[in-house]
Amino acid sequence: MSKQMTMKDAIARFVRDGDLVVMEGFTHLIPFAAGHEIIRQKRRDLTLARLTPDLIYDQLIAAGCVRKMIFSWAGNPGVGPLHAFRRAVEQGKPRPLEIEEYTHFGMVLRFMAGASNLPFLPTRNYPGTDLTKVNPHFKTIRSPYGDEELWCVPALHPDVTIVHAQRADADGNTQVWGLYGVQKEAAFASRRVIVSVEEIVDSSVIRSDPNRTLIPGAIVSAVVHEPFGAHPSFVQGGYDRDNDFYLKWDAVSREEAGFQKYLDEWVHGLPDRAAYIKKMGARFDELKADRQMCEPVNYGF
Amino acid sequence: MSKQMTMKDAIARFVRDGDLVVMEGFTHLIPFAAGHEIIRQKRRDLTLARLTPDLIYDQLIAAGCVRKMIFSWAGNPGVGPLHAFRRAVEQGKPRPLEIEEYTHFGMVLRFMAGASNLPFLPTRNYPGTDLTKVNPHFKTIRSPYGDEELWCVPALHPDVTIVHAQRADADGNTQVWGLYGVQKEAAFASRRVIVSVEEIVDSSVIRSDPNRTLIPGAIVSAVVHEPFGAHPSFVQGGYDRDNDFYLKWDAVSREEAGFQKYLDEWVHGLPDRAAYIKKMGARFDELKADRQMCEPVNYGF
Amino acid sequence: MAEYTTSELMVSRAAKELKNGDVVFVGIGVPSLAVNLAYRMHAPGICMIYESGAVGCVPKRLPISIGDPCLVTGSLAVVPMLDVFNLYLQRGLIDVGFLGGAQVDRFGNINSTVIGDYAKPKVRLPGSGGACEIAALAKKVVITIGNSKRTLPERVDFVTSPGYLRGGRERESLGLKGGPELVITDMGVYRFDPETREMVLVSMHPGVTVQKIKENIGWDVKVARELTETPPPTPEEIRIIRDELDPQGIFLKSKAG
Amino acid sequence: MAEYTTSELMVSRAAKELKNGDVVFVGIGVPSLAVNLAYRMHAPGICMIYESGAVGCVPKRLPISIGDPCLVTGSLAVVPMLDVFNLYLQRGLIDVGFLGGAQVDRFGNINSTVIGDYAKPKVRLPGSGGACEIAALAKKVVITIGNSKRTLPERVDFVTSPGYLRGGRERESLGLKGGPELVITDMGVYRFDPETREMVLVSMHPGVTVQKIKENIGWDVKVARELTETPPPTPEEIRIIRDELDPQGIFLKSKAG
Repeated sequence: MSKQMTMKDAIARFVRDGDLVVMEGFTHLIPFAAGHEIIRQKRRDLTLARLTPDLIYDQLIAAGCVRKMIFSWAGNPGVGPLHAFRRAVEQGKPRPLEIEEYTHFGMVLRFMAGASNLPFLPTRNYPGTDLTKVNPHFKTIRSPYGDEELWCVPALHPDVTIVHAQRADADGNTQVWGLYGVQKEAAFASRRVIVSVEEIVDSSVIRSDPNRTLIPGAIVSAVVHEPFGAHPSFVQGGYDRDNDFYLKWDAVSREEAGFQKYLDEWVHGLPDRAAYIKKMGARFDELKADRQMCEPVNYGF
Repeated sequence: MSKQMTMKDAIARFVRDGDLVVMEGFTHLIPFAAGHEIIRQKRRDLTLARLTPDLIYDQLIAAGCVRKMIFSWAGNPGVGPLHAFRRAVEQGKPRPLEIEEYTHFGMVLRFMAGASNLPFLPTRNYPGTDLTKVNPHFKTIRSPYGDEELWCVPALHPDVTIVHAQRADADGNTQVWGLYGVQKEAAFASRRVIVSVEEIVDSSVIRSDPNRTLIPGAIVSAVVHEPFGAHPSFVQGGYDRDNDFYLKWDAVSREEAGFQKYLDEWVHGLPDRAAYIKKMGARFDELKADRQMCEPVNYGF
Repeated sequence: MAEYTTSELMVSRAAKELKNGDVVFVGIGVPSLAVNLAYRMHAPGICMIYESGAVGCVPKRLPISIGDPCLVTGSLAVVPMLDVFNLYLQRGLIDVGFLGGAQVDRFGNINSTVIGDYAKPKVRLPGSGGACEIAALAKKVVITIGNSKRTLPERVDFVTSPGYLRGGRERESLGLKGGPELVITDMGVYRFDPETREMVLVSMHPGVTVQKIKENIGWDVKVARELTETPPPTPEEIRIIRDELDPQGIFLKSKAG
Repeated sequence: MAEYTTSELMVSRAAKELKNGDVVFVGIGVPSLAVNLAYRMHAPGICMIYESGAVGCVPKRLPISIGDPCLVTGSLAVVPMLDVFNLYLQRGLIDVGFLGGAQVDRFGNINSTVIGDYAKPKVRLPGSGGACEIAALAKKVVITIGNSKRTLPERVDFVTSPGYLRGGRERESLGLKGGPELVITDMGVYRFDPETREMVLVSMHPGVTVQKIKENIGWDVKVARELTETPPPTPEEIRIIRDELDPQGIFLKSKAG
């Protein structure tokens, strides 16, 4: 049955104060529309997990939604630091931020362990790094084959995972192409899953190419039709990454006041993504992707 | 650079007596042409690993190529037993066959552990089964988080893995759609990889849909252009599974003599797959797949 | 009332175990027919998963193997087997798994590995395939098997797929959830006692007697206080099975009448 | 001889470390420029992998993030990050990994986590990202960093990515292979002593003196017996860098002359 609803309803129903929330998408398909709605609905005491907090989590920190962050790389890619994150960690402003730090590999394994209902997964990574000294969640085990010692990371079980994708049907069968990141693992690890998409399609479109389905409807709680829902991140085949936005963000967010001004104007000041698109105006035409279609394949027998 | 060569050359160069050989493909894309060439080149003392030995390994056993088999389900799907396998295990005819037995999940994890260069992988499977009593390679480990006990299987590292696919470029960048089985994990776990394909395509075709690439050229030793190389198995979008062949195989292979007669006529009696196709004649027209193309997607930005 | 075969009755009974929306791990033969019957009758929202990696299948013909191309064409998703076992089965997404075997014992343990000694087998069977993990990790398991002293011994020669092991709390004590819920044979239907975890006869197919059951099972089987008769397949069910699901009678060879 | 910037020299020098056919884990900035320069000069068979999952990339523009869409379009493969780390990096497929950081010490350990105490940082840096696993699991690592007492201290404040730790055999004793091979700064090039695993100055850029190096490094650095001058970029290399790789000068802002 259809799980389609508005972003407002999806966040209201499935994201709660104090939740462990994951909004994934590695550079690609970052669910900014969902993040803004969480800010508008004033969720509090969230623990956020993500490989790269990126601007989306920096905005949630500045908006006062976040108690703790679990991450592996906290920067503005190719540009500089995340200023709200640094203010919170270095000066405890506006409030202290608890952090739990891994590496990309470690975060991916935490999601995969959670998705597989395993307590942990092992890796050959981590000998010699100081990370294992400051994060007690890293533990070692001895292999029962030979006796090598391996480092382990524990499973991560989000209360809710939110991902953005190119298309899904109303039941939540979701297809992605381009960078996969860890969306699949994060979704399967999670108790609830919200998917926002550029396009809601008939199931026949999904069924025409079943190998492209990344997340099955069976684990999806809500499907939201949210065009341009990833901006300033990008959607392969949809719109380009807004690199100017990321470059200019450094100045916008450097001072607490400027950061709040942005949130007032672009988040609190707008009712939803539709209004955001309207306000962005012609910018989205410039970002629109060129056409470079793949060779179709035959699924017949 | 191009790695394209004939099946004869690929087997001669990369499959050696005593090797641990994997020919994967779960029902789909079973590399029968490669199996027949290994029989023709009279490889001996092979250890064969595969989830479902299927007819391909039963033929290698009857041909005297095999010393040991590592597997999880040894039958003719939907039809009955593998007769050469049963003769070897029950009566030691033509020679005894050493076996090492897992379950599908266990075999998949063995390949994934090998592909990930880990000594083992854990699972919640196996409490209570007698398999762990007859196979000493199953070992337990205590989770460093809480203290649940989990069963583990050891990494599998084939000397050579052989897979069949729809298409690859001459460098070995290989694309598959339809059932994936464990080809990717088996290939990455292996020291050498032979890929046979229905079609050699220009790299531009591969590059038009990079998410479809299952095996990268970086790990491929040889690429063989082998149309109908999977028959009597099937190729999604190419040709149907030859279910009649599988049904009739039961009678063909029930007696040692009949089995040898088949090998003489269809393997030893033929120089290569081209001759096999010629001999099959009109049958391949009947098996040819209908056209059911997927919706193409846009990779532009 | 329409004539029907015992197999058709078993298919019809197994189909009744499936609820709309269930995620079902499907095997070949009776399980496949039962799931497809439920899909056409009362459970259009059922999600069929095959261990080959096909999810949400809508097979246009009866698959004779669990990896048939007809399971892929038009399916909702095709995933690597690593995902089938890690992300679907071990993750706990599978509501119902169907299993068969050469032997099922008093506590629902299944043998599909060997008859006789493992090292010197009388009969070497195919082995587990995905059966062991389905028995261990699915939320509930439905078993179909013939009813005879050979197929239903007190103790299986080899535990390929764990049921309740030696009964009582042993399965739970090893950290396993779920377990077999129902055994459907060609003579009757069995459930498991919530305390002893022993198979209990709960219904008999039309024309079968308790005596006949007792003569065809390897231990002194307990009989439920309210023993019912297994409802026969409806004419509509028979029509779907014969005309739509198995028109060539590949799995249900002996037609009635 | 053509004018060039120090950054252009670093890019040119780093490119020379890449052989045709190498599988290279690429980062943003100098590494990305170096790999793309090698690809256009002497290593057309190079395979670029980005931790975002793009393999065999042919970027039509300079990516400003490691997840830029131009890395996907026309690439040979796009894979889940789980595969990038398990099947490519941990599996041992990566020949060369490029790393930078805020600090690199005497034994090639890299800090990109914090300046000062971890619990009360003076400066909080982005953290490891994929750097720790690249340093631990790639066959060889090439480091680029500025040459100053601040960036090259005797001991990093925090070991984000392991080099040779405290030198000698410590890295091997922990089961790690590979390790840093080369450090390229804005003043010179360093290698690691095979015994002590300590950074040794092996070449200086044109115009740089040993004294200047010693004034801009956090310990009494050893100098190789045959100290050479770093070869400057050729006019062709400079042309490619300026006209093809970074036309807007995003990473190499200060043009020479």
